Amino acid sequence: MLSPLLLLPLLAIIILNLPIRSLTQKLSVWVGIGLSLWQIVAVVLLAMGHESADAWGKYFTLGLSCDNLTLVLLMSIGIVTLATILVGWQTIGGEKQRFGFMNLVFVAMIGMNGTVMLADLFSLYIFIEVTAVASFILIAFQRNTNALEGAFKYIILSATATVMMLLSISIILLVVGDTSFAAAGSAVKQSQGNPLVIVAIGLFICGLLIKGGVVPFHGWLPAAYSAAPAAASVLLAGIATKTSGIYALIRLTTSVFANNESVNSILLLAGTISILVGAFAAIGQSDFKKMLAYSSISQVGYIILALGCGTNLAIIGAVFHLFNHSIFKSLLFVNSAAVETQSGTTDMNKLGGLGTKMPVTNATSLIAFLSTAGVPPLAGFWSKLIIIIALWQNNLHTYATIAVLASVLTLAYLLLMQRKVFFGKVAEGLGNVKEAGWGITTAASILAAITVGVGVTFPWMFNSVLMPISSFLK
Amino acid sequence: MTELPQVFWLFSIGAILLLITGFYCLIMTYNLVRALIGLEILTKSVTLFIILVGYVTERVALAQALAITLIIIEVVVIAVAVGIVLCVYKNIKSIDGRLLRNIKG
Amino acid sequence: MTINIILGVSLVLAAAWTVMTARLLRSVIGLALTSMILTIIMFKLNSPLAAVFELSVCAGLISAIFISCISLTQRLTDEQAAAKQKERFSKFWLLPVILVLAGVALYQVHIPLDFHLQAAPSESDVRNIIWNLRHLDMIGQIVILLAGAFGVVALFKD
Amino acid sequence: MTDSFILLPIAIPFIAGLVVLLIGQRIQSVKEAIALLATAATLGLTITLFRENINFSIPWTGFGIDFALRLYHFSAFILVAASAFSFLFVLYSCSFMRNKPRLNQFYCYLLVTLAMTNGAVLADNLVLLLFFWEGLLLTLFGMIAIGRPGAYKTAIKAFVIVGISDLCLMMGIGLTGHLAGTMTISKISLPTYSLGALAFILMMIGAISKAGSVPFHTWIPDAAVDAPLPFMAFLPASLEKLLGIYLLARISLDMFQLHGNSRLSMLLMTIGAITILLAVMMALVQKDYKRLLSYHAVSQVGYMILGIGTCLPIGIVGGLFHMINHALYKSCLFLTGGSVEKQTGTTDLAKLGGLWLKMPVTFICFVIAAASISGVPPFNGFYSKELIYDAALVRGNIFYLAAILGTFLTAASFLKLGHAAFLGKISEENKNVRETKLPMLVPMVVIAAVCVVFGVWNYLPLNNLIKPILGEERLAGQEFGPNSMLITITVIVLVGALLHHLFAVKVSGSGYKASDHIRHAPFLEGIYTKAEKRWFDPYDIGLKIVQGLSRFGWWIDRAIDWVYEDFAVHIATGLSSIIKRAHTGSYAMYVVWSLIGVLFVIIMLMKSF
Repeated sequence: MLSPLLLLPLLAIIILNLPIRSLTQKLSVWVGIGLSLWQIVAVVLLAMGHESADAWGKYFTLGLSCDNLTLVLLMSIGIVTLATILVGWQTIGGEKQRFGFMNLVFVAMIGMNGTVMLADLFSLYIFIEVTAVASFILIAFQRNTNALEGAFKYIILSATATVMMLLSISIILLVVGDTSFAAAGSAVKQSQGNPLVIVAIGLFICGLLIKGGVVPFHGWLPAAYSAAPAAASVLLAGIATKTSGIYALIRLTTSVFANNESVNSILLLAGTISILVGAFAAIGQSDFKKMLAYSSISQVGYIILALGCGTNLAIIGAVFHLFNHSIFKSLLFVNSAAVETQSGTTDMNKLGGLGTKMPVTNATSLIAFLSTAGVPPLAGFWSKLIIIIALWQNNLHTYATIAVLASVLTLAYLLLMQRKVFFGKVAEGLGNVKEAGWGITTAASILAAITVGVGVTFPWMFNSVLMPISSFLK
Repeated sequence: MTELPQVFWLFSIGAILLLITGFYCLIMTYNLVRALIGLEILTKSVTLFIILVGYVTERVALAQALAITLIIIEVVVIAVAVGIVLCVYKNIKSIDGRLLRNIKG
Repeated sequence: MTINIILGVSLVLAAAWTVMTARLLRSVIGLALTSMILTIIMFKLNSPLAAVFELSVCAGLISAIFISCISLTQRLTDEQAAAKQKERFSKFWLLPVILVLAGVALYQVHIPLDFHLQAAPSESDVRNIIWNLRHLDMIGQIVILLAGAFGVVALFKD
Repeated sequence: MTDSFILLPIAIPFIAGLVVLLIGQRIQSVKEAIALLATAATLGLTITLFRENINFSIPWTGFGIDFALRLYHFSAFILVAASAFSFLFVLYSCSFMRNKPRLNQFYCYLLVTLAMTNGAVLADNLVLLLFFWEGLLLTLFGMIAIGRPGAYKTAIKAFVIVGISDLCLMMGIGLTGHLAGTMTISKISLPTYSLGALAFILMMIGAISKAGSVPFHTWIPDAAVDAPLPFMAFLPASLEKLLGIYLLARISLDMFQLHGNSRLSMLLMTIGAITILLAVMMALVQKDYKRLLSYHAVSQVGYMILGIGTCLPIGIVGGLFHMINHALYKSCLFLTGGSVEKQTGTTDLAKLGGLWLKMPVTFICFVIAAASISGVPPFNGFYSKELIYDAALVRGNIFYLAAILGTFLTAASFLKLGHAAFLGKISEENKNVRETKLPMLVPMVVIAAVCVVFGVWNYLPLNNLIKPILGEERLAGQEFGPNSMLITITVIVLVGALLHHLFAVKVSGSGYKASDHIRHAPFLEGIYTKAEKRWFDPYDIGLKIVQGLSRFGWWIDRAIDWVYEDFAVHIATGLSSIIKRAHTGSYAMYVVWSLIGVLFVIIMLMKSF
C-alpha cells in the first residue's frame, strides 16, 4: 500500500503526458481528484490494518516505512491536495495551464508522500527538494513579478537550507558511514560532545527550520505564500512546507536526536520567538494573504514549541496541531482564494461586508478563524490545549503562559481580518460580488466540516486516534 | 595512510573557503544571475565535501552515488531558477535584485 | 601532497575570481573553471564517475544554461564594465582578505578523525548502489527531472 | 437488560425536550402528548430498573474524566421519584398551562430538567455531575424567564445566586478530585480535616443551595410569584430538594468521613435550625398563597439538613424520609395553589375565602397536605419529623427546641392559610367558582393519597426505600419505633398551635389576619418591615455593595479599558511596525538572518552539550 502512494502519481504523470494530450488535458483534474481521494482511502485502510490491501506493494518495497505519524501526514496531504485541486480547477483559467498545474501538483504529491515515508537522510533531502522544486514552479506559475519575487526568494533560502542539510549529512556519513535514520541516531548517541556531530545536528535543524519557515529563518515565507497563485498557496501553506520542514523536524527530533535536551531548548526558544513575531507581524498586515502567511509562522511556532517540550503528550499535541493547522490554514487560504477571485484584491482595506455576499466563504472562514485562535470546541482548541497542558506538566510555565497569551493575539488579528473582510458595510465597488464557484465552496465546506468534526468528536478521538499516534515514539 | 587526515583537512579547508565565497557572493551581490552563481559555488563545496568523506571513510561508491544525485538535483534547481530570472527580466527588463523588494513588511 | 595543495588553492582562487569579476560572462567561465578543478580533485579522490558527471553537467550544462541566460538578458559595453569593475572592487576587496584569514585560521585547527566506523563495508560498485540499493533516490531523481521539465514548459511557454 | 439501558432515563426526556422545542406554537396537544409519553416512558423505565445495580462507564475526555454512571438503590429511588413527579406535573400542566404562551419552551425545559436531574443523580464522576448540575442552572433560568413579563429580573437573581453556589460546588469538586486523586464518586472517601473540611463545605454549599436553604433561598419566594406554577411545584418544591438532599447525603455518607460531634456536623445542624426558624417566621406573615408556600419550601429543607447533620442513623433516615415526604406534600400544596389560581384568578389571600364548598376535592387534598407538613399524626410528615426530633434531642436540646418551634409556627401558618383561603366567607367574585378539571385533580389526589399511605404505613417506605440507602452495617439493626414522649409533646404543640390560632382569629376577627399580632409584635415589627424591604436578602445586599463599588469600579474600568484600548494596541502596533520594518524584502538580508541563526544555534548546542 505504501509504494503505490509514490508510484501511482508518477504513473499518472507519465500517462497524462503521453502524446494524447487532447484527451488527457480534460482528464487531468479528475485524475487528481481520484488520486487524492484514493490516498485518503488508502490511509484509512492502512490505519485499520488492512495489510492484505498491500497486493502489489510487496513488489516495490523501496525501503519505505510507515507508522502512525506517517499516516497522519499522508491523510493531511490527501485532504489538502484535494482542496488544492478543487481550487485550482476554479481559479486557473485555460485547459493547458490547468494541465500544467495538475502535473506539478502530482509532483509535489510524490515529493510529500516520499518525504513522510522514507527513513534515510539523503532520500529525505531528495524528496524535500522534489517538493521544493514543484513549489518554486507553482509559486511562479502565473509569472507576475510579485510571484517571481516570492519564488526567487524561496529558491535562494531553500538552497541555503539544502547546503546546510547536505553538509550535515556528509558529516554524519563521515562519522558512521551511512545515512539512514538509524545510523544517524546511533551517531548522535555515541558521540556526545563531538564538535563535528554537534555542528551536524545544528546545521540539519537550521536547514529544516528554514524549510519550515520558523523565525529567524522565515524570510522567504511571507513573500512566497502571499504572491503565489491562490491554489498554490493552499498547497504550500497547508502542507508542502509543513511536510518538508516541520514533519522532518518531528521525525528527526524523535528518532534521531532522541529528545536531546540542548536541541529541545533551542526548539523551545525558536518556537516562542516564532509565535510572537508571527502574531505581532500579522496584526500589522493589510494584505489578507500576507497576514495568513505570518499567522502560519505563528502557528508553526506552537508545533515547534511542543516539539521542544519533548514529552509524549507534547509530541502528540504537535502532530495533532500539524494536522489541524494543515486543515484550517488551507481553509483560510481557500477563503482568501474565494475573496481574491471574486473581488480581485486581497487588500483588506479595500474589502468589506463580503459576509452577506459570500455566505459560505464567510461561515467557513469564521470556523477556520475560531479554530486557529483556539476557541472550543473546534479542532484547533484541543491541539493547543494539549500543547499547553504538556508544557505546563513539564514545568515550562513561562512558555505555556506565552502560548496562552499569544492565542489572544491570534484571536485579535483574525478578528480584525474577519471584520475588515466579511463584516460591516459592503465596500465600494464590491456591490456585485457573488459567492465563489462551486469548486472553492466545496473545498471550503469539506475542510470546515473536518475542522468541526475533529473538534466535536475530540473526546472520542483522544483515546482512539490521538493516543495511538505516540506509538512511533519508542 | 598517514596522509589521509592531512588530505581530509586540506580539502575540508578548501570546501569551507568555498562556502565562505559562496555565501559572500549570495549576500553582497544584487545581480540575480550572480546569486545563482553563488549557489553553484555552495553546491560545489558540498559536492567536494561528500566525495572527500567517501574517500576518507572508504565509501567512495556510496559517496559518488550521492554526489551524482546531488548534481542532477542542483542542475534542475538552477534551470528552474534561471527560468524565473528570465521571466523577471521579461517583466521588468532588469535582473537587479534590488528591484525585487516589493513584498516586504 | 604538494599537488593537492596546489589543487585546493587554485579551486578557491577560481571561485574567488568567479565572484569578484565584473562581467557575468567571465563569472560563468570562472564557474566552469572551478568545476574543472573540482573534477580533477574528484579524480584524485578515487571518484571517477562523479567526476565525469561534474564535468559534463556542471562545467558543461550549467555553464550553457547560464550563458544562454546572460545572452538573453544583459549586454554591457566596455566602459560600463570598467566602471562596474571599480565599483565591485570597492565592495569585494574584503573577500580575499577573509579567505586568507580563514584559511590560515583553519589550518591551525586540528580535528581528530578517530571515529571507528560501525557500518559494514558497503557495496563498492556505484551503479549497483544507485540502481539496486538506493532506488528510492532514483525515483526521486526521475520525478525531479520531470518537475524540471514541467518548470521549463511553465516558465518559458508563451 | 444491558448496561447501556441506564442511558435511557437521560436520553429519552432530553431528546423529547428537543423535539418539543421544535414544534410550532399552535399544536399544543402534540407537545403535551410527547411530554406525557416521554415522562411516562421514563417512569416505567426507572421502575423496571429499580432493583438493578449497574455500573456503566465509557471513556469521555481522558484525564480520569469518564462518562461514568452508577445505578444503585439510592440513585434508583431518586430516579423513580423524579420521574414520577415529572409525569404528574406534566399531566397537571396539560390543563393548567393550556393556551399560555411559550409552551414549547416550558415543556422543553421541563423535560430537559428531568434529563439533567437523572444525569446528575446517576453520575459517578464528579465532573460529569457538574456537567449535569450546570445544565440544570440553564433550565432553571429559562423556566423562570418564560414566566410573566418582567420575570427576567427574578431569573437573573436566581441565576446569580445559584451560579455562585455552583461555583462553590465547582471549586469543591476540583479540591475533592485533587485530594482524592480520582474523580470517580464511588471511590472517594476523604477525611474531613483541613483541606478536606474546606472541600466538604464547598460541596455542601452547592448541595444545600440547590435544596434552597438559608441564605441561598431568596430567589424562591420571588420566583413563586413570577414563574409558572407547575415550575414551582416541580423545581423548588420537589426536584431540587431531591437533588440537593441527595447530594448532601452522598457527600456526608459516602464521599467524606463525617463524624458526629465534629464541627462540620454542628455547622450543618445550625444551618438547618436557622433555616427552619427564619423561613417559617417569614412564611407566617405572608399574605399570598404561593409566597407563603414557597417560604415553607425553604423552611422544611432545614429539617432535612438538620437530620442529616446529626450524623446519627436515625437522623439521616429521618432527613431522607422527610425529603421524599416534603416533595410529596409540598408539591401537593403547590398544586392546590395552582387549582385555586386557575379557578379564581388570584392567589392573594385577601380576595380568597370560603372555597371549601366550591372546591371540595382541592380542599381535602389541602387539608391532608397541610396536616402532613405541620406534622400531624398519622400523616407522613409527622413520622419523618419525629425521627429528626429524636436525633436532634440526642445532639442537643437547642436543636430540638428549634425543630419543635418550627413545627408550631408551621402549624400556625397553615391554619391561617387554610382558614383564609378555604373557610370563612366567600367573596362576591368567587361565587361561581367550580372544582378544577380532572387532569389537575388526578395528580393532587394521587399525591395526597401517597401522603396518607406513607404516613399510616410508614414502615413501607422506611424499610423498602430509605433504610437500604444507609446499609445494614450503619443501621446496626436499630429500629425506629415511635417515641411516645415525643408524640405527646408534638400533639401538645399542635393543640397549642390550634388554640393560638383560634385565639388570634377571635382577637383579629378573621383567619386572614391571624398572624398579624406576630407581624406587629413590638420587637418583630421592625425586623419584618426591614425583611419586607429586602434588607436581609444577601442578593440585594450584594447589589447595593456592587452599586457602591460601581463608581470606584468605573475608574478602574476606565484604566483597564485604557490598557486594552490604548496601551495594548500601542504596544502591539509598535512591535508590529518594528517587525514589519525589519522585513525589508531583500533576500540577502534573509540569508544573513538565517546564517546568524545557524551560528547562534551551533554556539548554543556547543555550550550546552
